[in-house]
Amino acid sequence: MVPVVFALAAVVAVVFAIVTIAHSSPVINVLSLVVVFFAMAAIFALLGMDFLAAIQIIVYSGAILVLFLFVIMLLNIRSVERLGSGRRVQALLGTVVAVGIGAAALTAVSLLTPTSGAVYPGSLETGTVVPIGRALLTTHLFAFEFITLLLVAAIVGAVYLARRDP
Amino acid sequence: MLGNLWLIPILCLAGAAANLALGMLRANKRLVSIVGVGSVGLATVTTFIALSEYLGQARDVIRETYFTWIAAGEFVVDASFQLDQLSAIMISFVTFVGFLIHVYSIGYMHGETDRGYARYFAYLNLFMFSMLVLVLGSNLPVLFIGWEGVGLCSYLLIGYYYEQEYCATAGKKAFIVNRIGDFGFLLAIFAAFAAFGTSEFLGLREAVAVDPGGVRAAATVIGLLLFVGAIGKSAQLPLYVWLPDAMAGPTPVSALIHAATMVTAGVYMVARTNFFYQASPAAMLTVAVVGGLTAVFAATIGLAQNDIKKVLAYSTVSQLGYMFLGAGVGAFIAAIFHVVTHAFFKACLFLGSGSVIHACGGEQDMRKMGGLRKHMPITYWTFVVATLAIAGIPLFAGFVSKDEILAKVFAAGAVDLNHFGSLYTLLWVLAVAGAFMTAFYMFRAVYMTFHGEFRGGHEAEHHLHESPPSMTLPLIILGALSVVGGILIGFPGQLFHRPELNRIEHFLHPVMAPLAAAHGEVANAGQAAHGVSLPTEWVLVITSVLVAVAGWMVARNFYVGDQAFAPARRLAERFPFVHKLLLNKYWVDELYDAVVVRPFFGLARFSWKVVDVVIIDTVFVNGSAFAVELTGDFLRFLQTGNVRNYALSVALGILVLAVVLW
Amino acid sequence: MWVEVLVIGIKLAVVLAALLTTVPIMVWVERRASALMQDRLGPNRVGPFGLFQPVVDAVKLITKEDLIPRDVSRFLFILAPVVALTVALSTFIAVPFGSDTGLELFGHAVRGFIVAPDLNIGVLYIFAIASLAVYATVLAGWASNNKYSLYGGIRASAQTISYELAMTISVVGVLMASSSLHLHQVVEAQTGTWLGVLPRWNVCTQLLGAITFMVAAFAETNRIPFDLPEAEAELVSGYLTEYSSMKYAAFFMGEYVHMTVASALMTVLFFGGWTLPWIDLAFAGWIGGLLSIGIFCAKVAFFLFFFVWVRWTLPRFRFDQLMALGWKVMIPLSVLNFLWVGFAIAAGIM
Amino acid sequence: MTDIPIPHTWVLALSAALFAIGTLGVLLRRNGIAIFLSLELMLNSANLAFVAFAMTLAARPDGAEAALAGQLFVFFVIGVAAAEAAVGLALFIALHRLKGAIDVDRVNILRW
Repeated sequence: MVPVVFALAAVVAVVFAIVTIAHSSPVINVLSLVVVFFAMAAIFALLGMDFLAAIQIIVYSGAILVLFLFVIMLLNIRSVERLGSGRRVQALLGTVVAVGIGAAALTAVSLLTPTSGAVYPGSLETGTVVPIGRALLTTHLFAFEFITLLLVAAIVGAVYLARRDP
Repeated sequence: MLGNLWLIPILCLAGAAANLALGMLRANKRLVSIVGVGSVGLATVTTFIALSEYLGQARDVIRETYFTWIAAGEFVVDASFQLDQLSAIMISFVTFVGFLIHVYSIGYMHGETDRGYARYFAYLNLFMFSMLVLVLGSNLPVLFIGWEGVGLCSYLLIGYYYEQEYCATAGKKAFIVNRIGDFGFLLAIFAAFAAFGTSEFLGLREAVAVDPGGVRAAATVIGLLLFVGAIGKSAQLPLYVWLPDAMAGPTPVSALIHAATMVTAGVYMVARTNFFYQASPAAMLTVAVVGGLTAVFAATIGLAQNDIKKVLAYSTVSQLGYMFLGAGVGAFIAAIFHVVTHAFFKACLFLGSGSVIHACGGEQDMRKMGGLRKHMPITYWTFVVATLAIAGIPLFAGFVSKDEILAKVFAAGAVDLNHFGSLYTLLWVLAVAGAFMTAFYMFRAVYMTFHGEFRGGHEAEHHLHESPPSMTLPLIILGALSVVGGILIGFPGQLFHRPELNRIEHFLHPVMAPLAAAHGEVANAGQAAHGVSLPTEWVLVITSVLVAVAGWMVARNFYVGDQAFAPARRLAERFPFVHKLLLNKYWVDELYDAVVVRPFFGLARFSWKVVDVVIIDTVFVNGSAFAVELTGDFLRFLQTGNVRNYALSVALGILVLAVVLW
Repeated sequence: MWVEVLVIGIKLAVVLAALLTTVPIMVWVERRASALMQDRLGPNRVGPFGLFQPVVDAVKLITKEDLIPRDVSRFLFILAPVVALTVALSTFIAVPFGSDTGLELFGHAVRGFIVAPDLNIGVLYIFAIASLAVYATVLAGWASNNKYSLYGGIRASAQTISYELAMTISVVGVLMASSSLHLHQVVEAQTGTWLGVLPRWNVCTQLLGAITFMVAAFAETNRIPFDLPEAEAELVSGYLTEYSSMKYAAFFMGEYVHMTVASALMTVLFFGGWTLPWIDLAFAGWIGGLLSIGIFCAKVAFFLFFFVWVRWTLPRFRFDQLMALGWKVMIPLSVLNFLWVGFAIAAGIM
Repeated sequence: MTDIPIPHTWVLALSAALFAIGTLGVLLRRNGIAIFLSLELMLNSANLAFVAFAMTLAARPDGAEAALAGQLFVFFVIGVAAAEAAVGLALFIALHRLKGAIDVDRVNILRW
């Protein structure tokens, strides 16, 4: 049963990913990306990483994409050009490269020997929140603090860039 | 004083440094002369104290090492001085003659500016320092230091009147020609080290003495290379051209450097490294041949010179030829003896000519002089005495030493030294001819300047006056030495069965001792002399005296009396070509100019025009710039400015990387 | 396997029924309470005390013509109300109604009427779904293709992002106290007394957290002090301008369900869920279960009334005041709160 | 230790597919927002890869700690993505003010 759910989520993710990049209306793109994130969250949950799934939804689709929507509405971008319009050569080359990268990655994956994974020990009962929380504040404390630094810098940068000159 | 020989050269150096400083401070002449002459005087005193101590004690060689100068792997050279019989003689006459010339310079350089005066004395002291280092050095590199020092000072002093163009060029010429010689000398040092692993004279001597036959090849190479250095420094054929031009310097300089000391450095060096030459007959022969040829060649040019200093210059070159001839036949002691006596009478001649020029207001052309006997009696008499000595008139210094050399050359010929007997005999004949010519042109000079009427115009005549005592005193002393020096130092006792009278022979014997195991073939002319019977020796003496007197009479006939100069003019008309040849010094300068200088400039211009301009500038410098510009243009095509292109190239990069890494 | 599904199905049906019935009641309460506060009568024609007024309203909304303006992006326009309602309703599966008294339904433990008992991320699930609520208003604002609703949408997105932050941080304090994400454990942690006299409810131990959570809850549900997205005066009811009849009703119901969820959270997190202040009831069997649900529903009702009460007393915030309050006041206070909780736990007071 | 029947190669394949689609989107779209969305997609595909490997590591006896690290990395990637989105969008606002539209082709002065 689990592989079926995974397959379903995967298909949904791929289809809506294509809609995200193909559709001409930015809002539709954002919404399809929300759906992709939902599918990814479902996959995370399937793999036993429920805290990660929750965070994925809260942070990604709950905050970042809302930010996108905010900007789209602020700039009132109704609808934009179709996929691959504008410089034809660029588009052609782009597709070739993208497909190339995809193919390369897929062949690389196909070479791997498939090994089935396992849920993080004990996460079925207590969930992965406790171990992640503890790891964040002990072994990975430096990275955790550094990310805060990064975010502050980003915020200051964003405010400065977007600010209409005083 | 024996413990620290370094005091002698350092005193002169101190004098030089002090004078340089005084020059800058524009001190007055009196102070400069005190410092200059004083320092050399002190050096002379210390030298004689050291000599007395040296003679008092038994050891032949005293070696003092001060510090390790170069320590590069096994090539270790330490700054050390060596006092043995040979260097004792050298430092004695160098300091003594040098001191006299310093005294003479006070009077002669009186007319210079304060700065020039101080500069002159500084360079002269520096020269004394270098000469003493050269002479006292116990190994080839220290000798080379002195060698270069004297070269430098000769350049500085020749170019003393640097305002005049030809003085500066003369200085330059002297220096460059010397450098050519030094090149050979350097190679010799390297060869010596390579072959024998040391550059100390004692060490080299033992290394050669151990197996003279075996090291013949190395000895020949080193001997020849050293001789190249000697040719450059002591103005032998073919590198003699700089000495006549060196007369552009002040006369005391010519006296000190270009007569007494520096030019004899070559002879000293050959004498010091006699073991190389004894070990290789070929090298000895070359020395003899070059010496003999130079002697005759320079003498012929001297015949036709009208500038008094040029005459003396060519006579110096010819006398040096004699010294090398002596060394070439193995008579190193005779060569050194001639160096000493030559220093006395040649210095006296030069100083005499200096006071003549001083009196005639700088005029050097003998045709504009004459009848100076009445005005300058002391200069006249000392000049005549020195001329008698150089011409080889019996009992005078020149006669004793030159006759010794001629005897040894004849002996070498007779005993068929190293199977080159016939060559040595030929050289003896040339030497005798040279002696005749020497006598002739020296007396010609005497008669043209001092006898007959003054040909230099009336107002010059009024200025004619005897030089001040500071100039005449050294003349008198040197004159006396020219007379007494020869007999005192090396009276030819063997002629009278009393060889011990020949003091210099015994004194220098340990240094010049022939290499013992020379397995017969290599004989030292010194030994050979015994092979020549006594009567032949007397015959030799008589012939050389007759030749000298003949030269004197011919000169008297040519230039004295009512039709003075007529016979000379007639001879000149009869052999116009020969006259022109001699007058123009065989066009040697022009020859060198054409053969060496011009092609060299051509090469320089070629390397400038072709190599530098074409190859380096256009091909490399501009070429690379062009290449950079080319690639720049190509790359600019990639910078489209379109953000998406960049994204594309990044992605392309990732793809390529993925494929490549995989 | 099918029994579990059946049990969950029944629980879902019960919860949905309860929620949907609260909406008309709330409408009535809202209209009556606001009338009383403004010293007027309010609806009293239809049925005793106007009780059937909400039914009449519902009939009105349903029968109205379902109008879709011409140059509106149709798909998004229809999607918005659907999202609003589904998101609101789906947050309830993690909320426990009563204590777990070992009741069984068809041989399967009911576990205190919580719909999804072993959802071990509990509160996080609720926040995740709540954070999607904003899409409804934003899409509505964007889809109706007119300036006012566009501005309504923009304001809504800005407001929810800022206050979502404050709400999450204030809840952290509660989770620290109960050291578990399960709301069930949260309630258990609030039994007994604190410092001797006060009930161990989180509102007592971390008052600041409770206040910030309350304010943030108002902002999340776009209720009066924070109802700028549909501010009648300026934006002609903001993102709702183009909506009518059924879609408008959906939004309306969504809003009220959000209010009930907020008040339910309020009671569970800060007011001790089904525990009474000083009395320690040992719930057992059916009666115990029902009693706990009764207490829980009483508290939720009180908060619902509190919402209505606040709505008709406080004036609306200006937008910059709203943002300033959100970032400069609420977030620092909530951080302060969970620092206090941390300190208290470390010092052993908690 | 309940193991998950999904082999990690499937997850990786999905991640590769999403990455390719994301790259396609970035290279082909002219509108800034679309480019950013596809970028987020690429980042998420990276997250997926992390999760896939974290999952396999969890299966190994000694791999628990490494699996945790895998999950943590996803957090940091999300953090970075958030920061990047913030700055990017601010950039686009400024760009919009400057050029009137977020058409990336108009940004063409980044040239030597």
